[in-house]
Amino acid sequence: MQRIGVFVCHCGSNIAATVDVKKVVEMVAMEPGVVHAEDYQYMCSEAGQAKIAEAVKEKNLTGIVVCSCSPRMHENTFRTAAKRAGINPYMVEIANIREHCSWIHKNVEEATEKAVILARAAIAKVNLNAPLFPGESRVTKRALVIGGGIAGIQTALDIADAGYEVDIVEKTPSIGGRMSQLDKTFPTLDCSACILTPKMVEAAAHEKITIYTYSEVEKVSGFVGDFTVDIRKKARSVDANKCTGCGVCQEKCPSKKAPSEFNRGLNTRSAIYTPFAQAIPNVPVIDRDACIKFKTGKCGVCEKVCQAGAIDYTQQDEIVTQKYGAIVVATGFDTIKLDNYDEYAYNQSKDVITSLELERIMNAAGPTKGHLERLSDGKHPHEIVFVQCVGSRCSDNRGKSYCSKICCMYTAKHAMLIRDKYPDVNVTVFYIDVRTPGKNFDEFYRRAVEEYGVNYVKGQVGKVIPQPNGKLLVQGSDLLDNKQIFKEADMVVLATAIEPEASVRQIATMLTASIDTNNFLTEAHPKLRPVESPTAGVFLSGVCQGPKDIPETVAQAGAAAVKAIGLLAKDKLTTNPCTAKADELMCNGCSTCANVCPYGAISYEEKEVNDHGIRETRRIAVVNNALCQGCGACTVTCPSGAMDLQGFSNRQIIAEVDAICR
Amino acid sequence: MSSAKNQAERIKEISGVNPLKCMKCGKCSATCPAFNEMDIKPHQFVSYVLNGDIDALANSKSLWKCLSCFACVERCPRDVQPGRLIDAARQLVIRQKGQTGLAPEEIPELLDEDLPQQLLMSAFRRYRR
Amino acid sequence: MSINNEEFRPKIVAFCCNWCSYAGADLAGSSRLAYPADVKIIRVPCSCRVNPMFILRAFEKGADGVIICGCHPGDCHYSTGNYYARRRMTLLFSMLDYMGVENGRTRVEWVSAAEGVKFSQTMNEFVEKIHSLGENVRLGDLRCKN
Amino acid sequence: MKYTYYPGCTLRTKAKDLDAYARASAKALGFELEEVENWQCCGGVYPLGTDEIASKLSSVRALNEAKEKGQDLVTLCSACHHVIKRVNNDMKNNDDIRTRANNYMQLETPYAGETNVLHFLEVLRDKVGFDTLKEKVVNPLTGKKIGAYYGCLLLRPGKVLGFDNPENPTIIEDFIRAIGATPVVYPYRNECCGGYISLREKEMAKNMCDKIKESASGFGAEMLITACPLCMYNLNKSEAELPVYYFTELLAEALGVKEEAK
Amino acid sequence: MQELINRAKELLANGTVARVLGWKAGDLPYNPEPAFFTTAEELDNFVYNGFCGANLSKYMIAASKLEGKTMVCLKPCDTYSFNQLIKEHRVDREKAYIVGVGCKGKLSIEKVKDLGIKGITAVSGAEMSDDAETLTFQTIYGDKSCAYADAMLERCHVCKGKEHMVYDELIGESKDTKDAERFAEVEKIEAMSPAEKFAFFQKELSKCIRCNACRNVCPACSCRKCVFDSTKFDSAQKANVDSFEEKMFHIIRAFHVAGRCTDCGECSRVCPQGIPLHLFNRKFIKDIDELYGEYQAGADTDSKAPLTNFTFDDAEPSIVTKR
Repeated sequence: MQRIGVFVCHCGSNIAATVDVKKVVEMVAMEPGVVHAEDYQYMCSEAGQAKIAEAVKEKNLTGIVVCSCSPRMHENTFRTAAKRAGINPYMVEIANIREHCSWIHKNVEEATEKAVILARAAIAKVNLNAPLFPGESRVTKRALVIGGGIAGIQTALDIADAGYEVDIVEKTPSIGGRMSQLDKTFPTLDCSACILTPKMVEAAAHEKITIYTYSEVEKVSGFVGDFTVDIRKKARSVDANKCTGCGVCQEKCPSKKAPSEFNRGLNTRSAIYTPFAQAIPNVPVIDRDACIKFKTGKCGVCEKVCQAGAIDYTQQDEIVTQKYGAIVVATGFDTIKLDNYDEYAYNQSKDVITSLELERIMNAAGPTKGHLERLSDGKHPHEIVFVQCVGSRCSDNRGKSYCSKICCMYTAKHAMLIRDKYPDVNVTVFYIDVRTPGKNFDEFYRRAVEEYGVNYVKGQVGKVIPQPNGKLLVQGSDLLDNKQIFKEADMVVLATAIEPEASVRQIATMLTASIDTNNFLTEAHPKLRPVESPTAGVFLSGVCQGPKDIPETVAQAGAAAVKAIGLLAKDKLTTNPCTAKADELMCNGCSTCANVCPYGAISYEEKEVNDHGIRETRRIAVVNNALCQGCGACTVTCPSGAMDLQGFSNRQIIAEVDAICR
Repeated sequence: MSSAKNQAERIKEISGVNPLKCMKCGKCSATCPAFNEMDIKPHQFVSYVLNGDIDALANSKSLWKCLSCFACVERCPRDVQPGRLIDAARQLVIRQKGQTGLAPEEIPELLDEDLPQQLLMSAFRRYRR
Repeated sequence: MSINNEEFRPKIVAFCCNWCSYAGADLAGSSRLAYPADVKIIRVPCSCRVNPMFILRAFEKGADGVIICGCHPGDCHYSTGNYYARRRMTLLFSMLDYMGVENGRTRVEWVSAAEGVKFSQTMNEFVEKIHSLGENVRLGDLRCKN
Repeated sequence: MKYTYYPGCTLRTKAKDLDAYARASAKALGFELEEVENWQCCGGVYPLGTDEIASKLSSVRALNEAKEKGQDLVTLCSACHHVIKRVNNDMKNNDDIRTRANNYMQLETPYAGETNVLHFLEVLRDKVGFDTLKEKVVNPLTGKKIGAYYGCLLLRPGKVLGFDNPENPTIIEDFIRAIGATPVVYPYRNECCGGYISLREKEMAKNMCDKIKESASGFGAEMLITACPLCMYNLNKSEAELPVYYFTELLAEALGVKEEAK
Repeated sequence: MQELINRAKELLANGTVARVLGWKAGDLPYNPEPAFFTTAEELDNFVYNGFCGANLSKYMIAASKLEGKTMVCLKPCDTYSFNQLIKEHRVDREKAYIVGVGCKGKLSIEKVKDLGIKGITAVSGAEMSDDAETLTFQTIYGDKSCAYADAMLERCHVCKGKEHMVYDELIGESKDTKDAERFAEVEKIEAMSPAEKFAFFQKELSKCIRCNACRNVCPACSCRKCVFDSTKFDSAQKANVDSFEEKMFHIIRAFHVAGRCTDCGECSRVCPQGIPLHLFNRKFIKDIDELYGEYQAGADTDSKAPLTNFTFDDAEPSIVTKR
């Protein structure tokens, strides 16, 4: 029989306001095995932990139950406290009477009754707990960063600067990401390329960084400290070692009709291409779908003009397998498709564009060489209307329920830049709310209004009506004036919602990292562990976690890097001791358990056993503790129940069931 | 006051609309083809119901101007469906005894020879109980 | 301790995966999304840890409903656990149905760590369902008591 | 192929030709329209109130008759289509309405939205196919620039009607192409004509129709086509010069059966 | 039968096998029982007839541990069980010399008795040499007869076929006795109302005396130690304080053998209370076939079992309510 101490936390009023903690103490004291029960204001405080140590000493406790917040919050705290007090940390169980009880129930009697039952279940479990001892696993001192945008680049640089090897995997032909497509950045109006390209170059030149562009993560196995990843290097059809980046192939390529991804399809590119001038690496790829040679077998112009002999039509995809200790996801975002928003006439008029398309139009390397002009007729516009929240804050299943966060600021930026460069252009912004939390953000927005005379109208646009004369009639609300207004515009710019890059879902599945309904990766804790995934060894950088602007992205990228470095700096990790274990005398050696183990942690040995006097050699399952992650799939599939999970044993769970159903 | 509250509840019930979902973006009013004919604008219906100001709604001429074209329903980003609120307010009025938006004696002078049955039917359904 | 002897207070056991639905329940808690106190959660490392014996044990001990919550298919922390759980539970539930035990008493729901709202909604629905089914007599009484 | 057909009140009176052209065209295209026996008026407007049951029953009767015959239910008038499709949606998805409606109806087997409701245009698109229609055209309306007028009732709410993209529909444009003419896309094609409001607010409706016609003419339309007698009436009240036809009239013409219909 | 005995003697004599696993005559004309034979003399007691229903596969678990090979007589349906045991590493294929014996349907003495034939002193027509059309009985009440098929075990009416899945040699002819639908009984229960279903199973299960005959005979229930005898589940107490085991035994047993059960029907054959236990197993088999694709346990030795396998788009558990 265990000697159990039960400690009931008030958590200030978080628990005590709804749960009668004194009553809980009184009730649990009668439970079998309980030799001590007390309550305290904050069990997690120094003083609270001291109470545990004291009771352990005085009452000779062998097991501890803490009735408090979720074990996901403080299980570790109390395990450490137990260890300090001289008890095996795995002799501690938490009854979650805050998140699962006091916070969701109002009736004190009901909540108290439930708290007692949850405590009883924990006591019943501890009665069957056994001391567990963690093992160790090694850490591969190399990190993988998935995504080569500003988030990925910054994370990689920070990890590499700390002295660890980092690989960046980027699916497009160049690193740079969305930021490379931007013209200027808020709130200081720096040229985006001017601040990004030095970082791209630094990453490319860093001796600790290996960049795989035009590559995708194909398979991930293993676990924290010891991931094995297959990277597919897609065939570039150009030998990167020979190519000098002279660009002649692109000039001479006769197939020039492929839509330019970099310019959002607003103009075209050649079949052999680098996405943009500052691309890294400066090695083109052949788009085999657009290439005449690949389509018809006849052409080969690029091969002929390449002085370096770098063109290789026979190149195949290559799989690189590499081991990593940590993985950082930095997959970024895209703008949503506007097919659900035809009232804004995006699909009907070339002069209705997204903000990201406007970035390209404003950019000197863009489709209009930086001249502000209508894409339909090339004319200079005089009246531009911006529409905010297109697809953001929509709970009707057409768009996204969240605020995309960056639109208010970049629209102010666009409005300001246009008014600055073209004072003859009138700019009207239809907005629902202007959201400018951030240093110098509101000042920036106010400058757009006060110094640049941008006309902000509070109200949403209902419809954009293309006119026979080529203009766009914008029908919107002016809620402050309680009017419906019609504005004739030359261009309409839609602040299109952003969403996580589509490939993130697949990547999350490979990493077994959890993802929310909007496809943003979930944090381990929304406030306290915002750059870690709940999956150990996986970290989050940039918009893959939630909408954010460049400064926030860079900050988070650094934070993710620090977390990864913290992991890589360790030589060994202690492993979870809650692993599966087979009872030698009960095991049939039937191999059923090995069939369901996702880690290949179960093997079979011919082992001599002494089964109540019968000595014989039997085929018996043996679990490798370093590989076992403790899911328990094997325990249920085992017909004899020989396989059990330490820390979540059959008897322990049944004891909890019994305690709850009593 | 309490009866106004009941009426507001009744409107929510008949319409099946939760006005709390509204984020006051004004897209309904931006969309409405009858906007200029209305004294209380589509987006205002939400706050009138929330504030329990049902008398004002009942006396509003907007009730008889809404075309039920469902453009606001289609475009509302929060799925509030203001058109349904307006219709529920109209229901509340015409279900009261003696209330009607269209008297039979009015009708003959409104007719012409091309007028389709459908128009009369619809108008009856809209204006009368 | 019972609140009201007249009223049916179902006993409901929820097995929640530590990585998703247990965290989803935590999120429901910190978001103050209420559901009835009748639901008691048991933390398991994965939905694939739930042995059919646990479920039958719960019913035998007087539970009125048992719900198993795991990660969405494709999102299992251990890659494949929930796929096995899905097959096991499908077959078990089908067997219980075959034996005339009301199939509303058992349920599997995939709830992620981010779905506090879904967790609360699911529990509210489940409790309501159990209320409509009333006390569980069948599983506790598969043999005639003579 | 046989369909149950719900003509509706106006097609028996003011819009007889909309109906006659449709029947003649159906025959030419090889499908049959079997009129619902003793159909009752759909009411013209869909009762939006969650508590209105009685006004939905005539639709349920027609729907149930089609179900019993094992046929899809075809409509032609936009208003009937709107009402019947939405009621069908309620019967399928709204437990409360289904239960209460069935309580009234006392059918042998309760009706639960089993019938598939199709507009005549949907039959052309999804059952006949515009490609097949094109092949059967004997008298292509080559050179005619036609604006499609959709109005509200066919399209909205898009989620329930599932007829076409409510903000940028293409079904009538595709139809126009199939009969050999040239569609003219203009932004007001899904704006309201004024609907029932024209009974009293003549001026308001007229203004709205003026806008529609001006927009269509502006983009080069020589005529408008519609599926709805009320839209037809309202559009005709506008003085802007632009003739309006029922789409079935042009269909019958293209199929060479216009004379038969008369 | 004589051919079998001759061959067994030969194999013993030339040292191919150290023993023979077959059936020997019982104390009544209709109750032969499984037996090991190690000498030619012992083999004089060997019988093989229509009453030799017992599936000998499971005995091979023990025989696999013995010195030398064992000649084992397996009927077509028994070979599925043997394959399944190979797959689960419970028997050693190398230790078995499998003689696939012919089968024309096995008989149920309960069925015979149900036909009103009692006080039996001798049986003819149950030998495997004839056509297995008619059975004749000498009884203390005079001679009686019945159609062979009328006295067959339920499992033979839904026979899986004449083919042996694994063998070293074949002796004797088989007959296809299938004349009923395998899942007809399951479907009948599925069609009942919940109350009827419950009443049906409550009635049947109430007969159970927990004698463990079903468990002991089942070739899939081959665990060294059954969970119901284990201290690891708190399910072992035999005292009345814990009635868990009694109530849930059959559900758990069926679940444990789901995907592994070959539907050999031994459980129902041996149940002294006549509980149709195969109805549990067959329900799982039917569900597996419908939900995850047709699967016959023991048809091979390397396929993935349905419960240790999955597809990304398997049915959700809620399908149970929808079906």
